[in-house]
Formats: sequence, C-alpha cells, structure tokens
Amino acid sequence: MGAIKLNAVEKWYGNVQVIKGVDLEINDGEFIVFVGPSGCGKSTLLRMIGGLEDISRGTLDIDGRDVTAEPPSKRGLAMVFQSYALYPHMTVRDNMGFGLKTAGAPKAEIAEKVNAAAEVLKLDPYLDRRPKDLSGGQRQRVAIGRSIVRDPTAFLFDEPLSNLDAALRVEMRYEIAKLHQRLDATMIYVTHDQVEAMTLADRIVVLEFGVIAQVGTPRELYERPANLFVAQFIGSPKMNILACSTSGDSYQLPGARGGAYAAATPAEHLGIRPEHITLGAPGSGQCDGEVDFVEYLGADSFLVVDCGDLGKITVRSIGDTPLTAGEKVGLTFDPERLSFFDKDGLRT
Amino acid sequence: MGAIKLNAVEKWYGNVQVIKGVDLEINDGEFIVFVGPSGCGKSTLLRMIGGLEDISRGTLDIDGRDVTAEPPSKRGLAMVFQSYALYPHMTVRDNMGFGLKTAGAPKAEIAEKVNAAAEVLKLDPYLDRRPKDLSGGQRQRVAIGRSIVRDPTAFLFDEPLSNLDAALRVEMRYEIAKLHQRLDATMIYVTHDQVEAMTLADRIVVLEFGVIAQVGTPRELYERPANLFVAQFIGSPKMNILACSTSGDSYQLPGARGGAYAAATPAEHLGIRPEHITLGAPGSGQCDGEVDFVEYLGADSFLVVDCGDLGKITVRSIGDTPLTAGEKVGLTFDPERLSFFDKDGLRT
Amino acid sequence: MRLINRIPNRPGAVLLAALPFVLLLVAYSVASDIRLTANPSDKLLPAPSTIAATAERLFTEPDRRSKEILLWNDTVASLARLMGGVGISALLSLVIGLAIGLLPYARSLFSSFIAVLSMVPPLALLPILFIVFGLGETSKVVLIVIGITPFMTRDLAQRVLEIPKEQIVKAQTLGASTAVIALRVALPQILPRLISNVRLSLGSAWLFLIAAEAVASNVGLGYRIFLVRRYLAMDVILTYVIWITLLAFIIDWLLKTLSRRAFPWMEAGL
Amino acid sequence: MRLINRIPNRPGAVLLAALPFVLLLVAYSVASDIRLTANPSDKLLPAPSTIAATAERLFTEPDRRSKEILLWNDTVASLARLMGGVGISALLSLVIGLAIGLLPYARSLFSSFIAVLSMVPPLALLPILFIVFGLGETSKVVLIVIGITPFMTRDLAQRVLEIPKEQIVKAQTLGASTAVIALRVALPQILPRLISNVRLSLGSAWLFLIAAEAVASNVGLGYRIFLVRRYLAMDVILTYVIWITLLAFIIDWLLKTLSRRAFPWMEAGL
Repeated sequence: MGAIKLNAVEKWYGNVQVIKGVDLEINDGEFIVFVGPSGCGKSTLLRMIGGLEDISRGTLDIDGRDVTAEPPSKRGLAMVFQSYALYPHMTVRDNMGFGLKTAGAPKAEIAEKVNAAAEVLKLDPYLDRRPKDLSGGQRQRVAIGRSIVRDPTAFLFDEPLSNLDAALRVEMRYEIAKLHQRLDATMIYVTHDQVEAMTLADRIVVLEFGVIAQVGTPRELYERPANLFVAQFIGSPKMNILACSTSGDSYQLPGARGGAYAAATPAEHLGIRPEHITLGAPGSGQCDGEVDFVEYLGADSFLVVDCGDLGKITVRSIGDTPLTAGEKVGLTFDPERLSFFDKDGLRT
Repeated sequence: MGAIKLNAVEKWYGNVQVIKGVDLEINDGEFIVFVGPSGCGKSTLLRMIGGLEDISRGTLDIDGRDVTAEPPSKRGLAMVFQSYALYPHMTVRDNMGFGLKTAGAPKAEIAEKVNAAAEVLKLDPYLDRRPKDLSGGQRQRVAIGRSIVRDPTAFLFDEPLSNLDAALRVEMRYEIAKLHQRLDATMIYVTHDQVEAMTLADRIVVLEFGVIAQVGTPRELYERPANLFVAQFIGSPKMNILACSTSGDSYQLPGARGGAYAAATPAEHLGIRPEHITLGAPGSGQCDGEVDFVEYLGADSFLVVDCGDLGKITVRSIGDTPLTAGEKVGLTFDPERLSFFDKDGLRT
Repeated sequence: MRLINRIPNRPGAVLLAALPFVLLLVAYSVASDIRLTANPSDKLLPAPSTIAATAERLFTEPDRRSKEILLWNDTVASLARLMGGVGISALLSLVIGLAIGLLPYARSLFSSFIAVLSMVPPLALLPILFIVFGLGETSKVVLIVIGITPFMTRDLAQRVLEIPKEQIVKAQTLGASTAVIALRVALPQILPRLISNVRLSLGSAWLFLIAAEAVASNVGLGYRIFLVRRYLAMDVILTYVIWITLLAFIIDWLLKTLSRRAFPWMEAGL
Repeated sequence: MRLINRIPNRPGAVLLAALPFVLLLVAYSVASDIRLTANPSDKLLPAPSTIAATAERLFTEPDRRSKEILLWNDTVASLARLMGGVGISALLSLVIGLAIGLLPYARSLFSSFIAVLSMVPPLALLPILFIVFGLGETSKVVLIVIGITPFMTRDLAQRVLEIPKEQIVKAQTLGASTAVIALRVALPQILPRLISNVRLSLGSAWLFLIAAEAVASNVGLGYRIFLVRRYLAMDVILTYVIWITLLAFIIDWLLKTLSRRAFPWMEAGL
C-alpha cells in the first residue's frame, strides 16, 4: 500500500514561500515524476514528502493516515539520493543490510533479504566489495537495494541518474522501469530530464515556482499542454510559439495566412511543434519564410526558418532534407495539432 | 591559413601505444570533429597537434611546414580547454589580453583587439569582472576570446561544452558554429557528444583504440558507416545489428524472411536503423516479433520488438503509436537503407 | 526527536557558547576564594581583583630600577623577533616554493631535503643554535625560521603544483616565458595561500619564540613568564598569558582582513 | 626549451636529490677540519668520526655512576610522556569532535570555547602547569594535551560535518538512532582522519615535550640536550638530534602503514 495525498502543502523559509499550496493525490503503485526548471521546488516537495523538510502548512496523508508530524523513519518511505549516500567504510552487503540491522532483525533474515535484493538488482557478484570499487551505475543500484530491503511503502528518487553518463543513464532508466513493474510500489521521481519523465512516468507533475503547472500522463502533457509554460518546457526542440489573433472561427497570423479556430475564448498565442509542420513551396500553408540554417542529425534534420515578423520557426524534416540555407519555403501547420493560448498563457 | 597534415603519427607511453599511426589531412577553414568512446585517444591526438604531447613517431605539418619538433608557442594554434583554464586573479580584460601582453604588444593595440573580440563574443559588459563572477557559458566565451585575440592559425577545442548544462550547451554550440562561419578559421573539436559532432562538423573523424575508424561528412557516417563500430557508435538509439547470411543476390535472416542483396562479397551482419523499419501485420516484411515495450517521447515513440532468435529490434514510430506491449507485428526493412558487414565487421 | 536534530534557538545558542567561559570563571573564583580564605597570602590562585590590579600596574608603572615599563619592553622585543623570523620564513618559502612547484629540476633538488629537514624537531636544534650563534637575537630568529619554513615551503610548492596544468600550458601557448609564468600566473595565485600559511604558522612561531626566550634571554614575553615563575607570581603570569593570547588574536585578525581585502577574487575561484 | 619543461632524467633526479645532503656533509667536514686543524681541542664542530664514536658510546656504554645507559633511559622516559599525551589527546578529540560534529547543542557549547583555547600559546601556560601540577610527569603530559587537543578536535569536528548530509539522513530514514549514527556511520569514517591528525600533531607534541623537559626534568631526550649544552658537547647533541629525528620518522611511518592497512576503503572513497 502506498497512496499519498498532499493537502494544500506549503513551504516557507522565513518570509520566502518556496512551495505555494500543492494539492496532489498519488495512487498506490503509481509512478509519478516531478519535473520543472531548477528552483521550481521539485526537490523540496520530494523532501517534504520524505520528511526531510518540515511542512510549513497543509497536511500529508499516507494510506489515509496523517503523517505530517511524523519523523522520516516512521513514514515507511525510502529515499534514493543523487549522490547515492553509500557508507564508504561498509561492504555492499553491510550497506544494504544497514536498515535491517538497526531495526534489530535476526542475522538470517538480513542475509536472506539482502541476497534477494541483490539478485533482483544483479549485485550478487559485488556483495563483498566496497563502494569505491563499484561503477556509478552499480553504486546507484546498491542505493536502491538498500531501500528495497526495508519493503518501503513508496520510493522517493531525487535525480538518481544525474551523476551517470549518457549510456548508463539509458540503461538504469530501463532498469528502474522494470523494477517498478516488478515491485508494483509507488514511486515518486524527481528529474530535470524530460526524456526520463516521458518514458518512466504514469503521470508527470510539472512544477513552476512552487506551483503545479499541470498534472497528467506524458501524452496529455505533450499533446494538450495546459499553458505556455508546459508547452515550452516539455518537448525538445521546443514548441514554436507565435503571436496570433482570433476572430470568430478563424485565427490570423501577422503578415501571414491563418486558419480555422474552434475554441470559444479568444487566443493570443499559437503553439505548434516542429514535427507538426510540413514544408512546401513558398505561398503554400500558413506562412512563408527563408531557411536560416539546417541541423542534420541523421534520423531527422531540423530547419530553422526565418519567417520575418513571426520570428524563427523550427521545423523537423524526417531523415535528410534537400533544402539548404537561403531557400524560400512555405510552412503548413497540421490543423489537428495546433495549441492556442489566451493572453494569460492558458490553453483555450 | 590553417591547413594541418598528420603523417603516420604515433604516440607511445613507454610500451603502450595510444595512437597507432594516424594519417589525416585537414583543409584550411575546415571544421573537423574528433569523436570516439573514452580512451580512444581523441584528446591525446588533439594535444599532440597542439604540441602539449610529444609526437613519438610520424610528422605534423602546418601549412606545409614541418612543426613536429616545435614548441606549442611556435605553432600558432589556440587551445580551448574543457576546464576553461582562466586565470582567477585577472579580470576578463586581462585574461583576454594576456597573450598580447606577453608578446609585448603596445597597450593601445591590446585594448583594441580585446574590445573587438569582446564584441564578437558579447562579453563587453563583463570586461572588468573576474572569472568567479561569470556563468559557465561566459567563462567558456572568455576562454575562446583569449584565443581569438592572438589570431591563431587554427583553434583546438577539447570538449569545450562538457561542463555546461544542457540548455547552455545548445546555445554555445550554436555560437561556436556562428564563430566558425565568421572567422573562417580551421577548427578541430574533440567531443564525445554525437549531436555536437553531427551538427558542427564539416567532417567527423571517428577514433577507436587510437586508430581512425572512419573519416567523412556527418551524412556519410550516418548513411554509409564503414564498419560495425561506426555503425553502432553514430546514431541514437543505436543501429540494429542482426546476424545474417548471404547467397548470391539474396540475404537470409535466421528464422525469418530475407531479401535482395547486391554486393559481391558475402555478409554476416545486417544493420538497419530504427527509423528505417516500418511496422505492419504479422507475416509482412522481413521478420515477425512481439512488442516488448513502448517508449513514448512525444515527437516519436520507440518500440522494442522481441524477434526471437534475431534478438530485440528497436523501431521508431513517428509521433504516437497504437501498439502496446504484447502485440504481434511484422517488420519491413527499407531496402535502400540496409547496411551489410562482412565477418571482419567491414561494410560490403 | 533524535538528539542529532535538536537545534538550540538563537538566544539558547549564545547562552550555551558563553557557558564554558562562565563556568571556568566561576570555578576559578570559587577555588581562589577558598584558598585565600584558608591562607590570605596564598599566591597560587590570586583573586580576579588582584589580577586586574597587577595587570594595571604592569601596563602603566615603570620598573623602579630601569625606569621603563617592562611589559612594553618585553612586547616590543618579542614582536620584533617574531616578525623578523616570520618575515624571513615567508620570503624564503615563497621563493623556494615557487621554484619547487614550477621547475622539475628545483623539485628534484630540494623536495627530499626539505622533507627530511621538516622531520627534525627544531627545538632539539636550539642548543646548537645557541652554541653557533650565541645567546643573542640571531639564534631566536633562526629558530623561528628553521621551525616554520619547511612546512610553509612544502605547502606553497604543493599549491603551485595544484594550479591546473591547463593554466600553465595555456600561458605557454600564449608565449609566456618561465619568468612570466612564475610572476604573473603562479605568484598571484599563491599569495593568498602564503598569508594563510603565515596565519597557521604563527602559533608555532610563538612557541619557538617563547621556548628560546625561556632558555636564554634578558627581555621578552617568554623570558618574563619563566622568570617570575620562580616567585610563583601567578598574577603576573596570567596577565602575560592573556596579553600574549590577545596579541596572537589581533595579528591573526589583521592577516585575515588583509587577505580578504587584497584577494577578493579568491573564494570559489576556478 | 623553457626551464619549466626541462625534466631531469631518472639518474639525474636521484643525483640532484642527493646533492644538498652531500653538500651539507662536505661543508661540515671541511669546516670541522679547518677548525680542528687550528685548535685540536675545539668542540664546536667535532669531526664526523668523533660524532660516530660518541654515538656508539652513548648507545652502548652505561653511565659510570648509575650503571644504566642514559640514552635508552632518556628515550623510554620521553616516549612514555609523548605516547601518554598524544593518546589522551586522541581520545579527547575523538569524543568531543564527534559530539561537536553531530550534535548542534554540543556544537554551540564547545566550538567557540575551543576556538579561544586554541589561540592561547600553550608554552606560555607551562609555568602555570609547573606551579599547579609540580615539576613531575603530569605537567609534561598535560602540556602536550593542551597543546595539540584543540587543533585535533576542531579538525575532527570539521570532518564529521563534511560527511555528506544524505548519509546521515539516510541512516535516520533507515531507523538509526543518534548513537548508532555516531558509532556506525560517523566514527568509522573519521578514524583514518584521527590517525592523520596524530601524524600531523606529533611534530608539535615533540616540541612541547622537549620544551618541558628542557625547563624542568632529570631524564629525557630534551633534558639531556639542554644539559650537555653547558659543556658545549656538540657530539652528544648531534647524536641526540639525529636520534630524535629518526624516532619521529619511525613513528610517522608506523602510523602511515597502520592507516593504509586498517582503512583500505579510504582513498577516493565516495
């Protein structure tokens, strides 16, 4: 069991409010990822759930029980840190068994549980080594193993992969996903890496300045961002945002052609992702522009098209592109994929 | 002028050979990127060109002149380090003017050149600051500025962006590309980041264990990798490599269907990139498999398909995919995009 | 709540910090009181008021014979020896440290010699210094120099070696000669370290000074303390001890302030 | 080629390293020879052969009066004082350092007191120690303890504070009490540091020992050196100086070896 509920949670450091009233329900067994730019409060929120930071206002329930005032050790949560926080003087076995030993578990039980966790994490050959003799990925696995052994209600991960190199990161990401499938435990995962968020999460929580900007599945966030912040934060390269105006059932772009508009409220910004624009002859589609430069990446090419008053628009071309800098093109926006935002930046 | 030529260059540390005979011609004004896994010798090779490491055997020509025995200061090259190597006790202005001052240039000339370089690099507002008061990107720009001021024959960059965060890296990458356009100077750039290599390079040099695995434009490397190493090193996710056999003008896949084969020599490996496979009904295309899992990234989804004896094959699906884990599919390989390698791993 | 997480509030913390000092004072006063009640002429634990009176007398009243205020004479003599020794050591360690750090030849030449030298307890050499240089000022200054130079030199050399290789290499590709690298790249970066080394070494320098003065001198703070010990003049000794501590504190504070003013680029320098 | 890049080859480096030692020896021999030629009974620079003969006599021949070999008696007495003082300091600094590093209350209570204490030059306290504890062993051991404990305590406390916060937090979420954290998480990680602190402090400990023995004792290495100074017995002094240096070196080597053996997980530990 590991249902976690945050009720109007706030965090104040003196007069500075870092978390500005967060309500969130996390279901048992769910994989939740907190993302946001640095300083958005994602790590603070995680540490408040873990009990490492006090909750200034609001309450925290775990499995329906109010644990706001309880110390970390009573909440039954297991935190995995970016720095691993392994004990350098202990072997892998002792590191993993530390929690059980402090709880006074019998030796046989400790050995059994440590071995079981080691098997799951493929750490069997390293049980007698010390942390310094392990690779970064192995250390992270030991840190996870130390938590598994205690059968926690939920796992809290604080940027666990950010100290690993790119290849290891992909591998460990895959292993964490598999671990979640196998343990079926609630996991809350903080990261600034979008790809980790998109691929791991059941639901993503996007934070901005201590406020939840949007909560939803990766698909919801990518396809229907609730506001300009989420639209630009999720996706790489970024969604193109253009100034626009609407009148009745059509939208207009300054110095270019518009299209149909369905929503009731007027919009001031149009968002379109690079992969939802097709390139054609000048005069076709929504606007014209001149190719500024082309980035060839192999699987795709990204063209930055200078559209005058509209600004520079990034367009994805699958595979290679015959276009080169200086050529004139027309850009057609996929009408199904347009996002519109009002003057406050909210989706219309 | 900045044409650089390496003739059978070797590097030995005692009995260990780190660079195993490298021949390379770099044209004036070219942007060359050295890539390779860590330990491949790319940094050593750069440092040998810069004169920071001796050349054990072979010669180095700059603009037709043999400089093998000349000290770094005589080669007219400017090295930009990963660690910036700024002088912490000097202002930005003094850091940038250091080279001119040691050369005994008059004050007015130093001021003029430093100001010109500062303008190019948008460092004007920071000239009186010390390095510790600058951001990572600004420090890197100062390091570049210090080199520009001396009008070097060529720039040598040693992983210049690896200490910056993702967003800054993209920005500085763009600035380096612009700088190359403007200065039109020869640049040699070492990185382990493929995206940097693909987007910056006129030609990429892929190194493996001190040997050049392939030299070519980004397109050549991506589309026609010369061997298995380059095929798997360039591209993310990796190219799928399958065991195959050939007989006459057709190839066979174990436990699956084959296709036409054109080369004269027999092949043992087939390489196909994730974006060159289309998904269809079971029984269609080259082989069948079961979807193992799906990674949704927004712009694309990657499906890992378990094809039994053939192994797991990664397939890109543009945008979202209706398929989920457990479904049976047929995989069709784009015949234009197949790469075949012989038993030694060389392209047939 | 675990003891480890209990943090005293602001006034509580100040109170706690003052506690050991207050306790020490109270304990001393009580002990002194008990002894003086038993024997009014006891000299071992003079009353705090006696110490204050003695201190005032020492700082203001001239000696009957020489007509000079001995405490100020002692202070001037001791500080002159201290500054001389520390100054010479600083200069020596700067020059040799730079040489060892930058030049492989100097490194080969000096480093093991200095390593062996630093293992010799300098106080054991004091008798030799007295024999060679006589009982005058020279042997005291030389003792300080011998005592603190090896440590400072090794530390400065280490610091020079820790300057990122790239900075030196870059200076070379920018055409700098060995002298320019030493003076414009290395020297400015180790000056702050020199000051912190002087601060660290001053404690030892005081020890060598007091030891030398205790054994053979006729003026100086260390001489006076060991002289009046014979008369069990605890009030004088305590005044001198507090005065020396105060001097040490002031010198340390001056150096710290100098370092912060002179090298603002230092902290978190990359 | 710049001087900075000139690296001596292997035999050259060895030669260079030996050079200062050889020069010192040659200079001494020549000077000694000149003086002895002028005045055969000169005692200031005894010939190396005289020193060797004296050393042999000191190590092997018993004193005529006491029938004991004085050098060994001196060594045993001095080492006992040294070990006693250093041992007590190590224990004290370990306990107080752990408390300061882990418990905010202890930190408030002790840290400024120890900071002030470390500013007092311990040698200035020696007369007080003699008056309070008498001229016996206690005052010598207490001088060493007062002299080196503040530094060791502050350093160990600092080291405890440097243990990554996450390790402590993780231990708490794993249910560890303050005592368990102190004994199983913090203590093992500062033990290697304790040894390196002892190694660093031994130099000072020797100084305090020699100073105390020089001023008041009747046995001990420091006592003997300052005693024979009166007779200008340079040969004896030099033998003792070399012997003390050798002892210091051996103790340092033993501690270094112990540390490497006992804490193999130390280097580059994360």
